[in-house]
Amino acid sequence: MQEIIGTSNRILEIDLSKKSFSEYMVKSEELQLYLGGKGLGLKLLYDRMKPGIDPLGDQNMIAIMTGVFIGTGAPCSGRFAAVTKSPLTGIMTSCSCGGPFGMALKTSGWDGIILKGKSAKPVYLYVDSKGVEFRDAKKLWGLDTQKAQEKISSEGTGILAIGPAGENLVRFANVASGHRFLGRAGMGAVMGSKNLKAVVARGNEYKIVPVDKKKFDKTKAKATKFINRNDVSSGSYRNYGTNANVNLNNAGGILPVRNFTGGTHGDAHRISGETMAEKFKTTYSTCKPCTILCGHKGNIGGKIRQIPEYETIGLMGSNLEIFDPVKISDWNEICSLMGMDTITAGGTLAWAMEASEKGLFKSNLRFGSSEEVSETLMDIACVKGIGKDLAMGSRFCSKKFGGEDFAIQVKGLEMAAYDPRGSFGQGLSYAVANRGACHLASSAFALEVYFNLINPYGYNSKASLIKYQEDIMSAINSLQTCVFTAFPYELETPLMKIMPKFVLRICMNLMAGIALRLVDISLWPEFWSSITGRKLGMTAFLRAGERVQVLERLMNTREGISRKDDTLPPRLLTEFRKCDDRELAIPLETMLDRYYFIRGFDKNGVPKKSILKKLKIA
Amino acid sequence: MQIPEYFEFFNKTKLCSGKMALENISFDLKSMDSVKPLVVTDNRSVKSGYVKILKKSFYDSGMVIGAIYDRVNDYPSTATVREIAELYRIRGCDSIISLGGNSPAAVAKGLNILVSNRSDNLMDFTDMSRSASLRPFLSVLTSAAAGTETSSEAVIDARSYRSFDLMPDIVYIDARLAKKGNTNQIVNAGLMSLAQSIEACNFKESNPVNDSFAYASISALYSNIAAVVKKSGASKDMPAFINGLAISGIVRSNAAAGLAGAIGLETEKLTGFSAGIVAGIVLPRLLEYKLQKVKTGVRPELLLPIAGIDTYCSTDENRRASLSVELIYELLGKLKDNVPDNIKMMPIPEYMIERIASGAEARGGKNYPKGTTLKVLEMAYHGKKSSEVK
Amino acid sequence: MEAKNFPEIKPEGKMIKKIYVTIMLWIVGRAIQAASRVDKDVKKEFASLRDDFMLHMHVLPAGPGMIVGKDSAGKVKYMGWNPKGKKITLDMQVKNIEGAFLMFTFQESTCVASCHNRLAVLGEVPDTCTVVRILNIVETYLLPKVITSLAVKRYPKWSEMNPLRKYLGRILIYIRTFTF
Amino acid sequence: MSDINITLKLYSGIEKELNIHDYNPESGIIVTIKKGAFLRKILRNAGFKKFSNYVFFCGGQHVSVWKRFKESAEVSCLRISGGG
Repeated sequence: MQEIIGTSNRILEIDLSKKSFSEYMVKSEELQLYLGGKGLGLKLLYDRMKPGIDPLGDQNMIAIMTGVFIGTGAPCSGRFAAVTKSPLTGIMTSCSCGGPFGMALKTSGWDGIILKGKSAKPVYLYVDSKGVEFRDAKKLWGLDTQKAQEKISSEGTGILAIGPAGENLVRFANVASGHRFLGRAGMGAVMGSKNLKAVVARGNEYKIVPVDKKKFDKTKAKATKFINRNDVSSGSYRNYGTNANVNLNNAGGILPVRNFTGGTHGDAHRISGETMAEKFKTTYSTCKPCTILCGHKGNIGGKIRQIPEYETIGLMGSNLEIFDPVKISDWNEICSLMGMDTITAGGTLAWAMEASEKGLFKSNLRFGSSEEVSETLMDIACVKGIGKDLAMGSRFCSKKFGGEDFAIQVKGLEMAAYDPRGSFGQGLSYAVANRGACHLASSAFALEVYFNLINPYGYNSKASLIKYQEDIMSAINSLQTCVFTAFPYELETPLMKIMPKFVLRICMNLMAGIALRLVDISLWPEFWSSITGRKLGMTAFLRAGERVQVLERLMNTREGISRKDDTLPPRLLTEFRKCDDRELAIPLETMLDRYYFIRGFDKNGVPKKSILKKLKIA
Repeated sequence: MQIPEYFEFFNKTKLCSGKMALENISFDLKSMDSVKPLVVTDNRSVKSGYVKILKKSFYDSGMVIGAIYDRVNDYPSTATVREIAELYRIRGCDSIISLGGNSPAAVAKGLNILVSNRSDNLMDFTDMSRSASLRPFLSVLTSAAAGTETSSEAVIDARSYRSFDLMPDIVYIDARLAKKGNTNQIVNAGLMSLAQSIEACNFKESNPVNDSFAYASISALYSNIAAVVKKSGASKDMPAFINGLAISGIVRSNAAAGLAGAIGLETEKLTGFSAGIVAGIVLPRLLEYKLQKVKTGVRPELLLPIAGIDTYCSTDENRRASLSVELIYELLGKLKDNVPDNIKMMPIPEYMIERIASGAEARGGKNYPKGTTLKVLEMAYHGKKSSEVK
Repeated sequence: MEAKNFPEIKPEGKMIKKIYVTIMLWIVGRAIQAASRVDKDVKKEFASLRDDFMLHMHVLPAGPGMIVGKDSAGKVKYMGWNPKGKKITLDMQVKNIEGAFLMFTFQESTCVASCHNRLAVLGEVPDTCTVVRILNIVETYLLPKVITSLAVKRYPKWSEMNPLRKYLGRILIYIRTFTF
Repeated sequence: MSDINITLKLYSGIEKELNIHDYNPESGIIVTIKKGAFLRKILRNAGFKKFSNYVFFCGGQHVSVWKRFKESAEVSCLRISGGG
């Protein structure tokens, strides 16, 4: 088997209209500046796409990038990224997925694919080291994600497929690879609009070997040690998956209940990871390769299924006041078969329920009742009945039927399952996150509520915290490894180990900007440089993350995003929950001003010339 | 002066504007046999101290304010209305005062419907003919006014409730409540109302009374908006400006929906950019386009409120209409810090234009030939004048 | 929503203004009575009024007030503040204490006040005009020219030609006003 | 000298570590202790050996082991997790 030393740097540009493809060699400085993965994908689209195009038109493109880590056997490196313009939000979206497709694409000798144009009739692509074959997808069209994958599983080792939802242009349709998904903001709808049902990659043609093997092995050993030592990664995640958060959020008062009108619920433990682990006898079912092992599957109602992730539980469980794990996993199954994002689906359902209770929207959906939920989900996937409207997401619905005050979305993307009224930093994070109310842009709640390193109800040093986290998350997504590695890689470093907690707390509350710079994040850059053979320091690594973040913001501002969009739903800003005894309102404006300032944006939230120059963007 | 063979004009709103205007509230309430008002307002008015001033004006009036509900947020929703209705009943109030901009006024109107009909479901009254006669409703305008307060329409949760009964009985405009406001908001409100008024007096079915109201509001808005924005609300110009807004509200409830306004509202709905600014950009192009199509598309009298009597008289009969259009362009030039030259600069993605056009056509395009909306919108999008594109 | 978050607002007093207006009204009342004895114009004006004339000038809703009227003998008298049991023929109401304060601190003259719609009158308009005229004369007597010129529409001619009458009258009126 | 009842809710398998077999997540375990006791004392009574790997919440707020309890309350004890 041939070897690829480091990265192949070959990007496959596929034009579906002309049924042709070409090869693009990534320039070395592009790789150096944008690291690969999400960052490189954004850069490539930034060069190719002009602003103001229709997300579902043929001018929109999808970039699927494998990144540097995958295939080398680095811990938790089985992930790849995809970037496109979202039909749900009308701005850029970037997703990360742990399915087998990434590995297959990488080992077919490609670092990424860019999909352009629009096929006349349904097709699916076969990718190998030589290039692409356009195959007729008549036999696949209409099949759900899993069946479609089974049908063509013999043709390659990694598959990317959309379900009926994607074909019907449901605005929050997602793309499946194995049982993992390119989740949010309608990647699947874009593929569907291109009449592209699936992409198969042959894989197993190349072997990826790092440039500096010795250094790589050293780093890998260290990383593995950290991961196995850390409470978060080797404790809760490994035993209970991400659902371990249910109890934690319930105790901390940031669990969404009844469309974000409550922060805690007595029955929450019934849908928690612990309960499920006991009830369903869970075993691992994760991305490959993975060291953390947060994904689980279990025996639910006699069938072996994926255990729903926390966001699914939060949005389709407690947020709809439903505390039956079996029901939730049924809906999770429907969503994953039809190919829909569970977070947006849950948020939209919650809106529909409240709107129906208030009489704004005609349906039989009610909080706490599981009737018609499955049917509604199917309607959404098939875009019929009330599904016609709900398939457009809660922003569209609230504009059409009223009830914008309880449509819990930012920039059109429904909010993840952490209530910012218990964690103000998360409020800022949601408001400024590039793709909408997203919890993966920066997770302030972890430091505020779980680790209690920053006062959740203050606004001191929140802006710098969010900036740092956004930068590092973008950087990690550009290396393409798992964001959960952040906990072990940062918290298990000697400095953090020996530092007493109260000292950390004081530092974080008073001067987070400086304190965070002292955190040792050398593992990621070391991996990257050992694989590619280029130099990369911690500062350069963070700077790269910032570059990606600002580039995405720049692309969004070209679509009309500005301060007016960096806000939170009225409910979160004006209403209080029973558990907020102090009735503090989120000081969003204050934090925004500060954030824009340290980001180098102007008052209106648009990146200044100076910062673009400094970061070598355009 | 043209008079259509049939027309109606209705206005029940009394304007009470000037020094110590607020002090009259208690007297007027008494004369309407009401003793316990409920004040509906938002957080902004509390912050800028308007609520305190209103409270002071009730001192020594022997009148108890039932409650001051100050949690109305920028989006008027049925839930809020229902909540206030409950409060209203608990306190046994018998009249409503709205203090602030569009949102409190809309909520107050909704509240008025609910409490007057002893109902709990606002949806039943989308057809207002079912509603019983309403309670006294006073509206106090501040620098956050949008001009919709005096109109006969209330938009709550994306539903529009339309009836002349919804117009406030009395509107108070007090210099003390006309402090420095949010500039963008002022520009937005000003341009929107200006567009509404100008279009209102350019329709065939427009009637002389409404015209005279429209002229009043146009002159008040046109002559003051620039100054108000520059000084962002010096106490001299602001009351006049707010008067202009208030009158335009009355005008728009007596006229058909204008196209520029409709385009603005549709844009706001689809993209979230403020309606007024878009309407402002569209307005002159629309008028110019009308002029090109029909010589009498824009009436020459329009120049009178805009430019004043001297210019009006010294201008040739045939140039008056076109001059007034130029003057509107000029105004936009004056406001260029807040109003971009074209819609593209805002920026709004190009693929939205057609959606906006189709939406706006349905809203307020019935007075125009088909396709006008799209043409005008494209001009506005690329910032071209109608005279440039042939 | 808890109702307790939105408390009722009970009206509070504006004591100082009230007291000030009360005093002014008392003085004016007494002064009218005095002037009606001293000044011939005022005499004439009152003569033109009906016999049971009774003026009640007060601030709404429950503010201070004064009553001036003709008694059975046709003499003009200041009759305190309480309208109880008196037959009011002319009821001049100032809509609110603020308005009254403006008037009696001479920031607004009577005419301006009435055009700003601060006064409501129950009774005959001619009487009201008479009363306003009387008030003007009285103010001319009571106050130095500087202030009076603010308070009245146009400063009476006769005071220039005949200072003797003015100053004599002023002294007499002051004496009569503040002695019982 | 009055006693108060602190309800301890144990999650993420802590009950197994304390080998409480018939643990009921609805009710939790109740520790009766005298007024003004530190959380660490309460936990020691409940059988905790060390506290460093756990987080404790009371009324939606993070509480340290040095918090004094004046009246009856409910404390949730969890292992830390990262988010999803």
